[in-house]
Amino acid sequence: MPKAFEPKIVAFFCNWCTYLAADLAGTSRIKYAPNARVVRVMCSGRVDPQFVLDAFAKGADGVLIGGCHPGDCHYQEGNYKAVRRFRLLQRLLKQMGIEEERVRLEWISAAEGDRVRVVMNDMVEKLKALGPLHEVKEQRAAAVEVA
Amino acid sequence: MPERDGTIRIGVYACHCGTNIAATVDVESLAAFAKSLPNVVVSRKYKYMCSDPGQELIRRDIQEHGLNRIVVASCSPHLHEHTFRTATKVGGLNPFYFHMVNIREQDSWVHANKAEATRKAMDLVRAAVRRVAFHEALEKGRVSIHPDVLVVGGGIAGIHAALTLANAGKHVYLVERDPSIGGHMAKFDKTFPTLDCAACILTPKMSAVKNHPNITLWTYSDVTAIEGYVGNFKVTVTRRPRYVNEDLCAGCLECLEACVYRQAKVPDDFNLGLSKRRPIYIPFPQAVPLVPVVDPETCIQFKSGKCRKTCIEACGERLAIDLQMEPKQEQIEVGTVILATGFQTVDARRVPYYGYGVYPNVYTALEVERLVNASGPTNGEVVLRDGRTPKTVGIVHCVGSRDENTNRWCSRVCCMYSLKLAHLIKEHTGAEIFNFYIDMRTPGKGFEEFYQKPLNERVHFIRGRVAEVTDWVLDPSEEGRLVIRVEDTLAGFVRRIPVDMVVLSTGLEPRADAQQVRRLFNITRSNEGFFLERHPKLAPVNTFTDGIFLAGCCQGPKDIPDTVAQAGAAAAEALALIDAGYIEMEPNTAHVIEEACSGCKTCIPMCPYHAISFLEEGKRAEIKPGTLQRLRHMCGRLPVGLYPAEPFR
Amino acid sequence: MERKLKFQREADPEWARQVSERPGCEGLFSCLQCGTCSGTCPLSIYMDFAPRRIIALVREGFRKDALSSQTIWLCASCYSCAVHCPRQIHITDVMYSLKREAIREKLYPRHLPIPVLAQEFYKLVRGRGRSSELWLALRMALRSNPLILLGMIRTGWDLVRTGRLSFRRDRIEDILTLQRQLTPREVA
Amino acid sequence: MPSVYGYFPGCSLRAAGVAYEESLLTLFRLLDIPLEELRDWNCCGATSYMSIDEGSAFVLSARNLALAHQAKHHDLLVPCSACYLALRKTQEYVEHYPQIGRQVEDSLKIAKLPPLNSVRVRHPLEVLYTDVGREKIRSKVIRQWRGGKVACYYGCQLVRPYAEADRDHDPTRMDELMTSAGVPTVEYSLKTKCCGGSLTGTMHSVGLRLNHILLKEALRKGAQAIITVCPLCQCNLDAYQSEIRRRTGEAVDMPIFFFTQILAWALGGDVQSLGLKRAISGRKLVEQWFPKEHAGVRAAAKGEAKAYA
Repeated sequence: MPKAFEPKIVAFFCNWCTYLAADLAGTSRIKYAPNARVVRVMCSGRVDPQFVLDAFAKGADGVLIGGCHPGDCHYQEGNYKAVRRFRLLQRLLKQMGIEEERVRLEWISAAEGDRVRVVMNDMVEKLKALGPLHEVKEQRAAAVEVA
Repeated sequence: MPERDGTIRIGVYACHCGTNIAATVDVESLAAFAKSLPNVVVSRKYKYMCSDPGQELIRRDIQEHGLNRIVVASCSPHLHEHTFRTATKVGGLNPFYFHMVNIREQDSWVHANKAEATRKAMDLVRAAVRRVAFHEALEKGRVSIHPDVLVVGGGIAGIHAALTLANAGKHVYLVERDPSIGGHMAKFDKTFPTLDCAACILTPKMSAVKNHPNITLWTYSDVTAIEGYVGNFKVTVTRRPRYVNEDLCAGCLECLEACVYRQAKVPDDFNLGLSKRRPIYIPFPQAVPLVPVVDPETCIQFKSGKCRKTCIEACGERLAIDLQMEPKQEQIEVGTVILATGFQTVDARRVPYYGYGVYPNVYTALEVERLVNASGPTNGEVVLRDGRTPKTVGIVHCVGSRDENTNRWCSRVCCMYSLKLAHLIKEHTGAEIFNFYIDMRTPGKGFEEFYQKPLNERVHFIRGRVAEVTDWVLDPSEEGRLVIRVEDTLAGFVRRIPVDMVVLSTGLEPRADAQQVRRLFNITRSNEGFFLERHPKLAPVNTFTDGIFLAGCCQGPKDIPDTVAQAGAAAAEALALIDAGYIEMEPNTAHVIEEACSGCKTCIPMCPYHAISFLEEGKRAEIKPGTLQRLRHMCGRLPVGLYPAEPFR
Repeated sequence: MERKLKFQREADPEWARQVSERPGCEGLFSCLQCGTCSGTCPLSIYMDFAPRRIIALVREGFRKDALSSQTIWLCASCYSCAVHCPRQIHITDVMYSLKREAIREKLYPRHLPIPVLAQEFYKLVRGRGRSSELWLALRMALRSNPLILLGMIRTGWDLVRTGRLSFRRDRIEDILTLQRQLTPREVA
Repeated sequence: MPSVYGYFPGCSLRAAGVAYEESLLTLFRLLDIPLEELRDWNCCGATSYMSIDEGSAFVLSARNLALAHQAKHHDLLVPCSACYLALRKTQEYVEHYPQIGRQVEDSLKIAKLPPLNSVRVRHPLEVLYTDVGREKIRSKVIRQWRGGKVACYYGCQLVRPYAEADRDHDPTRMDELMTSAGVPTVEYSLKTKCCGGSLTGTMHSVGLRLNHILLKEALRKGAQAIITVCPLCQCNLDAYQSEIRRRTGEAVDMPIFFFTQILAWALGGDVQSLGLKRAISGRKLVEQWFPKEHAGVRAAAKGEAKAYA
């Protein structure tokens, strides 16, 4: 490989917990890997599986979804919906030949700035070990298109 | 709206934020890059976009260049989204034609590599430019604010907030779980640093609450349900039976004397078990309301049904005692809520090597507050459980504070109350007093001056965290006493100091049921478990749920002056809403595209707020009018016709 | 008269950083200097620097003072400091780390029998896979201070008399493999 | 409760702590719990090895753990507190620090040993308290205690950071087991204070002083004997009393028992099989409390110890 592989991550952070945690990481000047691009959503429950598949189709190597801890959802039960959908999504991805580890759901509360660092760095590590998605994708192009 | 010919004309503004952003993100290149993006007409960089000249740039460009979309790359939208929406509006555009890119908190501050951080900023700006083209003009809805206020918790915070609001002519429901209002402050003898008598300053306020025509006081009660949203909360309060009718009782307290228990036998909670009470009791003499409570756990009538019921006899024809009383539910409507649910002190048993609960002469500071209190169990005499007056007293700071094994935070008040207790114990007993501290924290008006008092009274101050309080004897002088073992870090050796009494200055922590309260009111807790304010500096009494405000120690440890100040601030925030009469709601809620809705009903059970109904007429879904304000998200299951409005499409 | 003045050039902050990155030594810099460790330590009263001061020396980078102290060798590994520390610093492991460095750098106090015992124990276990108290005591005494043996005669006899001190030197069967496994290594 | 426990005696139980092994084996026979000694076990490294070379100190412990895993033991009984701590600490460090884990794994490969697995390191105190239980012990007690009050001394390493045997600041399990066996205990606030370990050998007067304090306080609290769970504590407290008497002029002479000796006796073990004759101090009380005529219900001969191996 000419240059070290840097995975691209699309992150969906809920407005009330994980996005605030990422802000807190900033105000605390906690350093972490710069691989993710964060999309703010109002609730992890808003993350349609289609968004995740779309991200993969358009070149992401991993997708991170961050929401409030169970019981802490600003909208009462959005994160429960997220987790149900997430499980199905993982199964679907597996069938498509995309490793489960490429999509990750994390509960990060507004107070857990350091957790953002831990999760981001860990995910980058794991994705580096997995390698780029598009190599897999080329083989399974048909499957992605079906989705 | 200057949308000249339907084309999208975007202005991009990259902020240096001094060096906060510019040190890590190459703002010059970012602005140049933005200029190259489709539809971007103007791209600028500026030192501080949030400043007046920065906002003025946006306004002028809208007018001079006919911009119809604005993107600002600066800090977190949680900080300045509102600022720039306003600037967009001032420039003559719908404020929702604006989008914000966070290149500070989530970029320049968290990355070290300038090239990487700049690339990230470019990606984010490119995405924002693409996205903002899709933005639609939205109008904010308005909700009216019900003028009544619910205050939860009747400590000094709740009392002060309730009185402030009531004096402004608003009706307040004050709900307190204990039989009397007063909270922790009612237990104190003197308050630092002025040594005012706590009762003298608190009891007039307690009576004022009771007598205020605008305050409905419900003690011995809990908020058990709340629904609705800012301006329109529906609250259920459950009033536990105290078995004495508040309306009929005159507070003569003859029933207490008449109780068949000649001797008081039940440990008294208010005095932390240092005295006893009868099954029918008042928590303390200045209780408000001055109405007794019957404790069914210990009352003979409840236990065996065979009491002579001398209390009812003594009450006579007033008939205030009603042992058949049932819990009662009250339904109220309020527009705003102030939470003032307070704190609890750390259970000193969690630091087992200090011997609380093992050695009878180890006390918590709150217990000693009761001992020095003239209306306390010993009438203000500091005596040990065996009746002796202590000749040597050790006061141990930071018990259950600043300790990873218990609570990490500094509880803020312990240094000061320890100094106060040192002074009071000295005054009451003349004992030799040792204070053991890690750091002495006296940052407050008159606090450092107060520190001089015990110093000049020859109280010993030993810098070192106590390693153990124990009864083992190494020297004959220690026989029969408690020994404090500590490194005197300033003198540089380990010391063993025998004392007669140990006072543990226990820290403040969230109440055990803080999590249930958090869920009930749908607010957030910070890491340590206190309720989280919306912004630590700029919105210290707001929560992330509109219309719910915080006051006092439920938000974090604080002393009485700060608590009262915060209670006043919370009341002012509530008043601001009430007097405006309405609140503008963010328009990012769902709406139904009528022509696309097939009437499949999938969305109806998905909504946790039951905000969607089915219109038989027209066979389509409808967002119920009035519920839309809580429905601020789309749950992701998006049937064809249900459509989330911007900006969170 | 001893002159007590420290120049900043005597401090080695890089060393302090290295120590704080060794396994078990994390958290050094979060120390509050509260003195709980010294207070709870059963041996601090015999030490030249109480444990709290060792932490202070380490994080200010006074390497020689820390490594040549008696303190680190008096630590009996009772872990009382570690379970009491309000910052959960594993002070015992810091002591171990300093002991190893002191041995490597030959900075340990020569008159103390404790480092001698440690080294003899190390050799014995490497050589035989098991320890035997009698041989260990003899070798330690011969290498440090033979007079120690005099004080041990009574106790030694009591132990022999009750069958608790054996002259046999135990050895494991597979000692050769164990020796290959035990090539010296420092994890830090 | 596993059907059989692996058994790691450690060097001390074959030397100064031999009475511990004798009484432990008797006790476990009385409870019908089979023990299987680890084949060719090695020294745990104790505190000294760690002072010289950390990496190979972990290897020493890891070899024992791997042997236990190889012998298919789920639970490894480790009676010596120092061994217990060394093994538990190794498990924690291998788990927490990948670089240590890798080194340990490499060294195990050299010996063709399996990688570390989740062998549970158990101290007899924990096994007796949680696996056997106080109820069962109480039901099996057949001898009534005729001695005086005792002080339960837990020492340091059994209850410190990596331990699961009891609470760290205020352990009570030994006291509870003694109560179940009908033995009265006293409140002993020094129960987790260090005995000085090997300092009795190296810094003689310091070590003696620590032990003197422990003995004196037990006496002051009205105890006539101290009960221990560790061979080193027992040896320190037991073997140096004559010297403490000589140096201080105080008449301390109290027996120091292993908790297994007391429990095995209460359950009817043969006095000959409890290693009681190995006591150095307080022999008068030992003979008074455990008279010779207390032959065992079923004698467990000394030689049988090896039969488990």
